[in-house]
Amino acid sequence: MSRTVVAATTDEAVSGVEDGSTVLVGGFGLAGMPFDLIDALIRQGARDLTVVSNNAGNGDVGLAALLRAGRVRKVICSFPRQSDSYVFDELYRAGRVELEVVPQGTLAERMRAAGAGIGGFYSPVGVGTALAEGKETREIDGRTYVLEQPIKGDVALISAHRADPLGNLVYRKTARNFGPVMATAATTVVAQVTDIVPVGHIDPETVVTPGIFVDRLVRAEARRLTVQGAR
Amino acid sequence: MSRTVVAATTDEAVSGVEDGSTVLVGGFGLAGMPFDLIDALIRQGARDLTVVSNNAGNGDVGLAALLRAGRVRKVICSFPRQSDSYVFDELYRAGRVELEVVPQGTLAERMRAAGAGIGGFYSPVGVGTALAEGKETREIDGRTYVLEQPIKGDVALISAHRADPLGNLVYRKTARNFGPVMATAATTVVAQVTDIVPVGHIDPETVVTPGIFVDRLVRAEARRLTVQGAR
Amino acid sequence: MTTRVPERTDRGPLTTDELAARIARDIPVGSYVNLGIGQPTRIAEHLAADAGIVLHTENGMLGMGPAARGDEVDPDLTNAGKVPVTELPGAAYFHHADSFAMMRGGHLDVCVLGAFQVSHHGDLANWHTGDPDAVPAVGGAMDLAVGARRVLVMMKLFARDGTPKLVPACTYPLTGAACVHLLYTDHGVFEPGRDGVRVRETYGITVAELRERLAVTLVV
Amino acid sequence: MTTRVPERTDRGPLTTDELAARIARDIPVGSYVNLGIGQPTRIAEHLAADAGIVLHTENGMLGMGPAARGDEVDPDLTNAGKVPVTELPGAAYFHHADSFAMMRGGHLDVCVLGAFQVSHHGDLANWHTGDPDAVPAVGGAMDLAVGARRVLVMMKLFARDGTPKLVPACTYPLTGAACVHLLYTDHGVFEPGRDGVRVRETYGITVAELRERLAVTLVV
Repeated sequence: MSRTVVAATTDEAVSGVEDGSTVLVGGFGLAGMPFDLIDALIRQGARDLTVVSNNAGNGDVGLAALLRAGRVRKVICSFPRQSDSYVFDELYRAGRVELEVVPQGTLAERMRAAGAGIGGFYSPVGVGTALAEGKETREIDGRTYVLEQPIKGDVALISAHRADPLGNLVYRKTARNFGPVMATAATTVVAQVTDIVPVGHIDPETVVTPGIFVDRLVRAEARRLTVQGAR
Repeated sequence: MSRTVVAATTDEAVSGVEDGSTVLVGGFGLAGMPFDLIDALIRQGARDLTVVSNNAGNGDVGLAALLRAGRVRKVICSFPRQSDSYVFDELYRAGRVELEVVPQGTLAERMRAAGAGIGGFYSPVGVGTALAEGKETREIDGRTYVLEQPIKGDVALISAHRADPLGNLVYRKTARNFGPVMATAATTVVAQVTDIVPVGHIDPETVVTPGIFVDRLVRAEARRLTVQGAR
Repeated sequence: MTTRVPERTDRGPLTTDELAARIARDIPVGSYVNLGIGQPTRIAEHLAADAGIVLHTENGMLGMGPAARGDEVDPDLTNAGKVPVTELPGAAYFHHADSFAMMRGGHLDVCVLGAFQVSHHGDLANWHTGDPDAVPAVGGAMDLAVGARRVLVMMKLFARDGTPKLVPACTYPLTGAACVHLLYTDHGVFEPGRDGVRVRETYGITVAELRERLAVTLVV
Repeated sequence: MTTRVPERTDRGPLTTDELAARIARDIPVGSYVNLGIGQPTRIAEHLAADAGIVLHTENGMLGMGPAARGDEVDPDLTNAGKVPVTELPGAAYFHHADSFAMMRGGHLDVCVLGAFQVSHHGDLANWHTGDPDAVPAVGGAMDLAVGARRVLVMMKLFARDGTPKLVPACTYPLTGAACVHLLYTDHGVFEPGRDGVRVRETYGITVAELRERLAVTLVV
């Protein structure tokens, strides 16, 4: 998409998100979670959101804070239940949020399909389980596959390590997780990064997300949260 | 797959290729072409091969030499015709080699599907053209897609820039092209590299092909061929 | 019937360079663009340096620079036509599956392709003459025709023997159906559509003359 | 009927650590391995340093090292259980689509998963108790169950209330059908199959006693 905009504030970076949007939220637990963009989204006020993310919030921060603020109608994720997912658990048990559980790799691949112009794909994962119920199956070379559909976002909120002003991104260790996939799969992609370096300062061989995928970029201090406990 | 073997010679690296194998050959024109592995494959002697590659050989080297040696029964590629594809052109016009033309991105995606355990996928590319004839089509959200099948290799021959002994690979510029995809899509993956550095000398953030995909590794001097002419 | 289509009859048809410059003018600032092999490559020379236009080459690169000269030539760095090129600051490399996912997924703003024929509905034929003796070769043409958000075609309006290349229906095998948004030719700029071909402007020829020479319905 | 199954009745059932060590012994040199969250994680402590076994974590890494301690803790580097870990020389990072392509595509040699139940055909149930009040959560379990070339299960043979977890048919929702190659438990090692469950070895219990306590056909 056209030129990446470097936003001055996180509020500017998330402006215009509409009620009812599908929002892809990066991160695996706390690693790679775009905390500042989520906080800005809470201030921005969009409601009735469908959130696609691996988890459904940890503790009181990030996605959990968005859930607590009552902005989320539905969560599509692979692993909502965690030792510290009490905000989601309470809303879910009270029937105040819908849940679609998707196998983790299928979640990633469905977003990749959206970003890659693939209309659907046959996956062997989940065949014969409750998560394939109602889905079309097909025998290919003696193996059974289930037809999976793309998941496309209106907005993606991701966190990366470093960017240049063209929107080229590099990540750090396992915080890379869903960021590169989500960056391909949403109409508007917003990335928070700890550092914006001049054009030419990122080795072209090491770019993970090329700037073509990134619409808005904003600098935000890294939060050094300690991650503990089982997923 | 299990541990990567560092072969002493290119002959050792390509040993055991059976007649009738499907061989994925990296490279786009000359960039990323595994010249030394192909030369070794010619010496090794396997016949009746199906070769999957973007092109069908340039000049008299690499894939063109394999074709001239009469070892190839069928070529699956996107762009056989080039200013210097005379070896293939002659064989094709004489009816001595079969050709399956596949759109370039479909070729890459079909190999990715094989490597990613996807049984098939719906692509919008080629719909309504001769290259989709005989293929199943499907309407998804008002758009027509064609069902594409994975392409799996028995062997992949690729060229990379640098490796460590675990088989982690990095590439150089546009010579990266098909290497990373083919490395995921064959039973036995053989990589020639200009340099093998000690474990720990490749930054884990920059690895393009992780060692899990590479079965055999061999060092070969870079050939500085000058590329000229239209594709 | 009066027409407000600009008819530049004070001059001849556009030269290839003029046509390349004409197309360059229509590419929005900040676009991500793929220029097909052959003539469209020359559009790059006419893009303003400060327009922030980023060139994609389907063999795995964004931020492609001009053709390499002398010592710059590196066999590991070529464009889709396999011509050695250079790298601009802010470039990125990626593999073929990622490159074509980018194309198929609608992330490129514009591609410009050459053509054998374009139909008045915007069908494109540019990969195969249909000659049974020819070696068919498609490359990335079908991926671009389907994937780019705007597909522009750059071609001469008439073949050397004078037959039109803008036709009611392609006689050559198709690359993509109804995929061409705008057709730029030496004799004029055309917009294919369901109700006929809208003429945007002409060079060295009038709309009336075009109506005589083309077998398609022209809308003004 | 005589049996040549090793019956270790001179000792009690295996402790969790002994079980982890037992599984570690069966993992071939040079394997690429994913150890599921929970008990399977402990197998890592029993892998020989010179065995060249490379650990995969599905959140995007090969070459995972032991748990991080003190200053080593980095919130950007965790395992699939979100516990901070370390990086070994020769590691590689990749994104989620690539990580699960690797799993689904059959590139991992071995995965070891925990389980609620395993059926005698090798069906696996480890993601959901079926309790309508429970929040369902699957993570990467289904991907691993289908994708790894060998799926090993590590679990206690009996639940706390004494009911067997090796069953004729899973009563909990399935993770994968006929996907378990070998089942390692505190009381023995079992190989599920079409004709029944082959007993490989027992600990603190005889095959005869197992036949009394389990409702599956045991083959020796």
